[in-house]
Amino acid sequence: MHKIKTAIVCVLIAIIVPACISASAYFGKITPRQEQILHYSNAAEPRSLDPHKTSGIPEGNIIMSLIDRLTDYDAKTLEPRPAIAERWEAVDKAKKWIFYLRKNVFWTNKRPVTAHDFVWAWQRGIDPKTATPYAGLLYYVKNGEAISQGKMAPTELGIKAIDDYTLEVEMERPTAFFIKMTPHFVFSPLPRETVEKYGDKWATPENIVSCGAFKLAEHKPYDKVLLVKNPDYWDAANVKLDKAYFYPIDDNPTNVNLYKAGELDVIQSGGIPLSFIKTLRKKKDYVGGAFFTTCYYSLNIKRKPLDDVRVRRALNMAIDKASITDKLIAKGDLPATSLVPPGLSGYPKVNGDSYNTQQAKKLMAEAGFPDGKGFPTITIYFNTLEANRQIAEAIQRMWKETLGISAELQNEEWQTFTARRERREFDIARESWTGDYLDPDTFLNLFANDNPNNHSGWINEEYKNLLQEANQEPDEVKRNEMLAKVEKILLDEAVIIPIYFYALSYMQKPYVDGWYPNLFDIHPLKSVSINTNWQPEDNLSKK
Amino acid sequence: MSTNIILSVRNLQTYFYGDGSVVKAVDGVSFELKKGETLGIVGESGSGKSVTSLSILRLIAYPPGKIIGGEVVFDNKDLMKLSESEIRRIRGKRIAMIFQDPMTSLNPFMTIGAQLKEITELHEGLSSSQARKKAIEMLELVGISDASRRIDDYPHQFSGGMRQRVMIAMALSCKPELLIADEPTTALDVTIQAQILELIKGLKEKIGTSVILITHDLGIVAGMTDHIAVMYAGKIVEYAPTEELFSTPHHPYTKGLLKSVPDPMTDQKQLFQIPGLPPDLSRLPKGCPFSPRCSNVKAECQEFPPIKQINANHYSACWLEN
Amino acid sequence: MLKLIIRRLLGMIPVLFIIITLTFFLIRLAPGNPFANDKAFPEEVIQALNKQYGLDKPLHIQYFNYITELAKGNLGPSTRYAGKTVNEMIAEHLPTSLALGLIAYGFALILGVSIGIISSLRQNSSLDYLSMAIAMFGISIPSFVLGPLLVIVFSLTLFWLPPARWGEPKHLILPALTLSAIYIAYIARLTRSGMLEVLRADYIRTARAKGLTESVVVLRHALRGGIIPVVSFTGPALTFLLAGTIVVEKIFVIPGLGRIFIEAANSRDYFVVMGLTLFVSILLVIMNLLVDIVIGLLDPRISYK
Amino acid sequence: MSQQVNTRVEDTSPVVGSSLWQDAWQRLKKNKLAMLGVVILLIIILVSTFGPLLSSYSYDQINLDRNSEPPSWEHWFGTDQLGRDILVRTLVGGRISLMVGIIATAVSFVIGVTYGAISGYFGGYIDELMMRIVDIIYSLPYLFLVIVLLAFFTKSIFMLFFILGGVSWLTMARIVRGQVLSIKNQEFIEAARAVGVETPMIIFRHVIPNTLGPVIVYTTLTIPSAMLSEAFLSFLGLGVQPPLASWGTMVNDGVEAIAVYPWQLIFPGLLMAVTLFSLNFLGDGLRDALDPQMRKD
Repeated sequence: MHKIKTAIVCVLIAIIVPACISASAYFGKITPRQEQILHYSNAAEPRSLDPHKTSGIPEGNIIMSLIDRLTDYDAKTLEPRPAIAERWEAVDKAKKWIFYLRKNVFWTNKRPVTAHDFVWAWQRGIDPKTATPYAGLLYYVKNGEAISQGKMAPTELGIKAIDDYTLEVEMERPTAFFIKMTPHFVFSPLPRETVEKYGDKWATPENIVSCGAFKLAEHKPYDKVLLVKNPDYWDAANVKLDKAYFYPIDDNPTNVNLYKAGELDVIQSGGIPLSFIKTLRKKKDYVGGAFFTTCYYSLNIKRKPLDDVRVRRALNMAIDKASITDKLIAKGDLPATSLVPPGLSGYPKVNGDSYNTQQAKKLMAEAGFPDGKGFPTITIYFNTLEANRQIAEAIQRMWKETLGISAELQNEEWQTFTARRERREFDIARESWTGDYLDPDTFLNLFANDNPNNHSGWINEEYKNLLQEANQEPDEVKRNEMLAKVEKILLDEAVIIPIYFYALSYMQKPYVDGWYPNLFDIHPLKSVSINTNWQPEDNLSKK
Repeated sequence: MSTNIILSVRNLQTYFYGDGSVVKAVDGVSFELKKGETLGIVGESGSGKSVTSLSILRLIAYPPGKIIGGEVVFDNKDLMKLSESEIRRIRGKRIAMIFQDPMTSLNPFMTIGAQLKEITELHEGLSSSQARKKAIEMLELVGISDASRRIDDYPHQFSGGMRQRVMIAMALSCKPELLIADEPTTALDVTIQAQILELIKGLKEKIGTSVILITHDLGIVAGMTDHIAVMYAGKIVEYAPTEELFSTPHHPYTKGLLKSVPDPMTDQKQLFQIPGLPPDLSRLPKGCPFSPRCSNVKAECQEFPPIKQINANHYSACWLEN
Repeated sequence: MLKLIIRRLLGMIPVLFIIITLTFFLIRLAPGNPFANDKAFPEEVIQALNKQYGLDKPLHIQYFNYITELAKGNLGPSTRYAGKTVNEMIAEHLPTSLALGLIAYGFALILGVSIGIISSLRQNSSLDYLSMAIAMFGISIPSFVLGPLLVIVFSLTLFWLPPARWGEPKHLILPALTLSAIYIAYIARLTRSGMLEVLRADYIRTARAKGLTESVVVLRHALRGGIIPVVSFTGPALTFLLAGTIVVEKIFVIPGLGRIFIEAANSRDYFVVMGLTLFVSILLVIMNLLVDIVIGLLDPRISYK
Repeated sequence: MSQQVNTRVEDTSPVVGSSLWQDAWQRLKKNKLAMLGVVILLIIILVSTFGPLLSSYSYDQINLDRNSEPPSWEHWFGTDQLGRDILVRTLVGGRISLMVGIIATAVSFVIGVTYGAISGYFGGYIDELMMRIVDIIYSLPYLFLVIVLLAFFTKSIFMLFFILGGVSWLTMARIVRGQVLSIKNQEFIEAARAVGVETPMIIFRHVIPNTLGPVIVYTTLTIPSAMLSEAFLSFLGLGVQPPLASWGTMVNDGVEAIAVYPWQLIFPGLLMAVTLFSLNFLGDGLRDALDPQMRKD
């Protein structure tokens, strides 16, 4: 027995000692690499490197480095910057867009990239046979939705090559914000001959023909993707990295371990375990910032008592969101009272109900449930994730204390949960939404009634019409005002309970340059470099 | 010590420990064995006769058993004081054993040949092929027909009697000076029993080995042994030349044993049985351990009886002799 | 022996058929679909995808088609990874799982049997208690705790080994250790009890009486019988080592079949789940067969007629 | 002395079964480690039953201002990420884990032993069929089995036991079958058959008791795996629902924070480990007590 005790004590010591993370300014190894090589933790194994076969961020990170689009994201602001398109112009109140292409862009098979490559690629993207997950973004192009539904041929898409280097895109309706979408990978050009030759297998290291800053050198599923610099890239002179490794790591503690050991240079946002945040936030290589995601609870307004707007508002007002974001998650997220996250230039702040226990109780009493009496037990459903559970537990407790109602919590495996959400078999379901382009529309169109991502059962014609009207408004200031009104309708109806706006949260070695926090956590590799001479500040000051 | 004494056991004590109690399985056993002679050790099960034989070669598993005292002098050496490797050189080579149950005493996972070979390879330094030849020879010697073919069989392909023959062949492979046969026939049919005993007797002559024959069956030892030691509760209670023991037993226990051997000449209505059961060795009564079952108990029996010499070769441990 | 193998392999066909059928319908009964996504795809896209993979047909037709393809050795496409087939995926990831599983099993066998033997030879000594306590520890501590613990100690404190990833020999050690811990424990216990039983046997006493050294007695005479329970355990253990490595593969980011399976299950990648289930079932049958053969070789009393 | 002889004779007259158990109990009582295990288990059961009543905290009392605090006088085991008292949560979690471990194991014990004994005893085609059924269930993807069951039936504690026990009996059945195969032709079984004992009686009175050694060892291994499976099942939405927790789920959650808030793993983990060790000692003791070969002469 004594020996067992000793053994247990030894194990305890082994656990506790390293647990006291050292008080240094940085986390783990900070000696810079001596090569221009980046090691990045990329969350998941890419489902495909074909821009029309995937919808995920991990895939996007790689595809965007492989294939240049008309425009590219600005590494800091995400504004569209000229890429294959040297310049562009909106015609006819943004009903039409003309892109003027560079003449020095080549595929890796030496063929020049022309406007025809875009025409063919976009037609392929909208073709129902291709079944592009992000086809929705192409719906803004003329006839997009109809083609997708099989009512028209893909050649009817509103895109045509005026000549080899001039591309004309006609929109379904005037769409001033279309240019903000164009850096998205679904708008990539494609090498027709290669895609037709290899079919499903064209985007493999052996077959792929690309035109971006990097080439695909190696792809070992579930292990790594290796990109190497493309020497024939039109802007090769400004590309500093020689190689970039993308590792599909879905285990957050492993991310942190590998980062600490110096095997990763950057962890993607969301790749740090919640429990580490408090400690890591104090480090200089921790990066925070705004992120373009809102977490909210969808309320099933077809179910009693959630059909009563007073109940919905009371539930919202009884949640102390600030204490959830500041004390529980504590990674810099902001308590939310609206759907659209802050950070969009020009879009005014729209205020929904805020934390107010008195008002919440009053509304509840008005709805016929004073102090929660007679209120049925409602269930909060969420997909299994510790953070989701902890937040739900906190909210459960707040409702109990403020409103005197009892909510049950039910976590479910992700597929079961999404199926339930789709069938609207819930009282309350946890959701989050990340915008696809830098515009309020990417959030607001969620609740335009035909969107499959609206699970609340709320249908409002006025909302839909106003949104469409606003989207056709070419004047940015006016349009933003109109959109704010649209959002206010949603918030007044309390269709959702906004919980918080996500914050970026990642680790980045101090010697990685050109990697900036931004709303999408998208980082064009062409601006990234390794500062091989980097030294900690105190070393520098001693010199 | 006269030179023709091959083995001399003096005051051997082997105890078993467990559950907070001590079982004195062998408690002060002494005897001598002359070269070329056969000694029978007789007693009920649990009397300590097997433990005695295992103790001689220090084959008592520790824990729970432990030899705590005494000497076993073999070839002028006290076996108890030898190192592990020294005693190993004696085991199998100079002192060999045959065990009670041939069904379980052979390794079921190895061929007969392998088991026979390893002993001569070890002790005689034979090569594999020499050892095989020797093994076939030995199998033939113990009367196994077609030995050169059967040598590659596994024990389960042999009958019980055949297996005991194999055991004997194995034991005698190195021509040991002493053979300890621990109830070699108990597990066998009566007809086979006789064959095996004859075999041992014959080979003993041939090889010139001395034998300790352990049995609970007095009937067996009669024709085989020169001397007999009767054991009870871990002690030798009577020691005598075989014929003398049969003709004039002294200890009441020996008398009981003799009476319980069925005699086909007399027409017994009922077989005699010594009353009661063998004692629990961890809770021995004070004094003579046989006293609870003895028909002649006296006051002195509360004390432990000393060993009394009756004549030159006959000893008995009973108050009746005093 | 050959007859036995053929009979057993033939006998597994109906069993596999039932497994395929049950699994097929079981998977389809589960809520969700292969094209469910965080951001729901447009309805048209889902329909197009269903058509592309033949999932728009009635279930019994799909089942029939699946069986037909299966008979040709085609395990079907992956719905998650566009352009990948299940055959390709198994071929890609099996070597990794095999390497990890076999090394882990090697660890388990060597360490487990050694600990078990030592423990049995020193029964009820403090060494015995300590080894068995460690073995119990191995059984009680789940791999998702042991893995991170080993990483903290060996990677982040002592800096001896990398904390994760795959490819070089140094990457093997921690995951193999994590994976084998529970099997070391099982095997140590099985060996100990098997050896204790055998060491009590009369034939071991015979071997000692022959003057054999203790090591010969233990290794030549006792081990063969004592290890039989360990061998019986090998079949299921090896199969689970190959297929049941999900946690370890996740912690150490290893591109093995376990991660493929869990990913496929989570994304309802029907054909991949089917293919892997089938693959593991076959593996299980073959392993059990191998085990029976090995036991037959070890124990001459068992005959297959 | 003659008195002793009499008592011995009487000893053998009552039902064989009860004297087997009485004997076993006598031997078990002498096994110090096993008795230590029993005492520790009793203490853990008592403390997790009544301990939470004595605490000034409740298991679901959230205090976000004091989250993830290390052990202190106020919170002996520290607090979790919602600022709840880990001591109380560990004790309450113990009730669930113990119940899960014991009931699930009992289910697997009853089904597995019966099934395995029947299969092994009858042998031949029945055995073949029954073992193939085990193979099939073994091969089905467990994850989907649970997901489908959850989709079609209401979630309940019975469901949890059903699913946990429903899987662990497979290995048990195999082990028992193997044992039965090796003992069913032994003399005492043949003797029982010869005197006309009915088959179910033979199986339950004579066959099963002689397989108990390995069964008990496996049982002590089933309990930890049931406790951990429960954590896996709560991942799927079965098992304990928040704010309740079990040792399994606490350990599961604690692992992530192992390097930062080790107490969130260590205390529930340690309590679980101590329980498992005690169960193991008890199991080993029971096996030794029941194993006829271990009996001292």
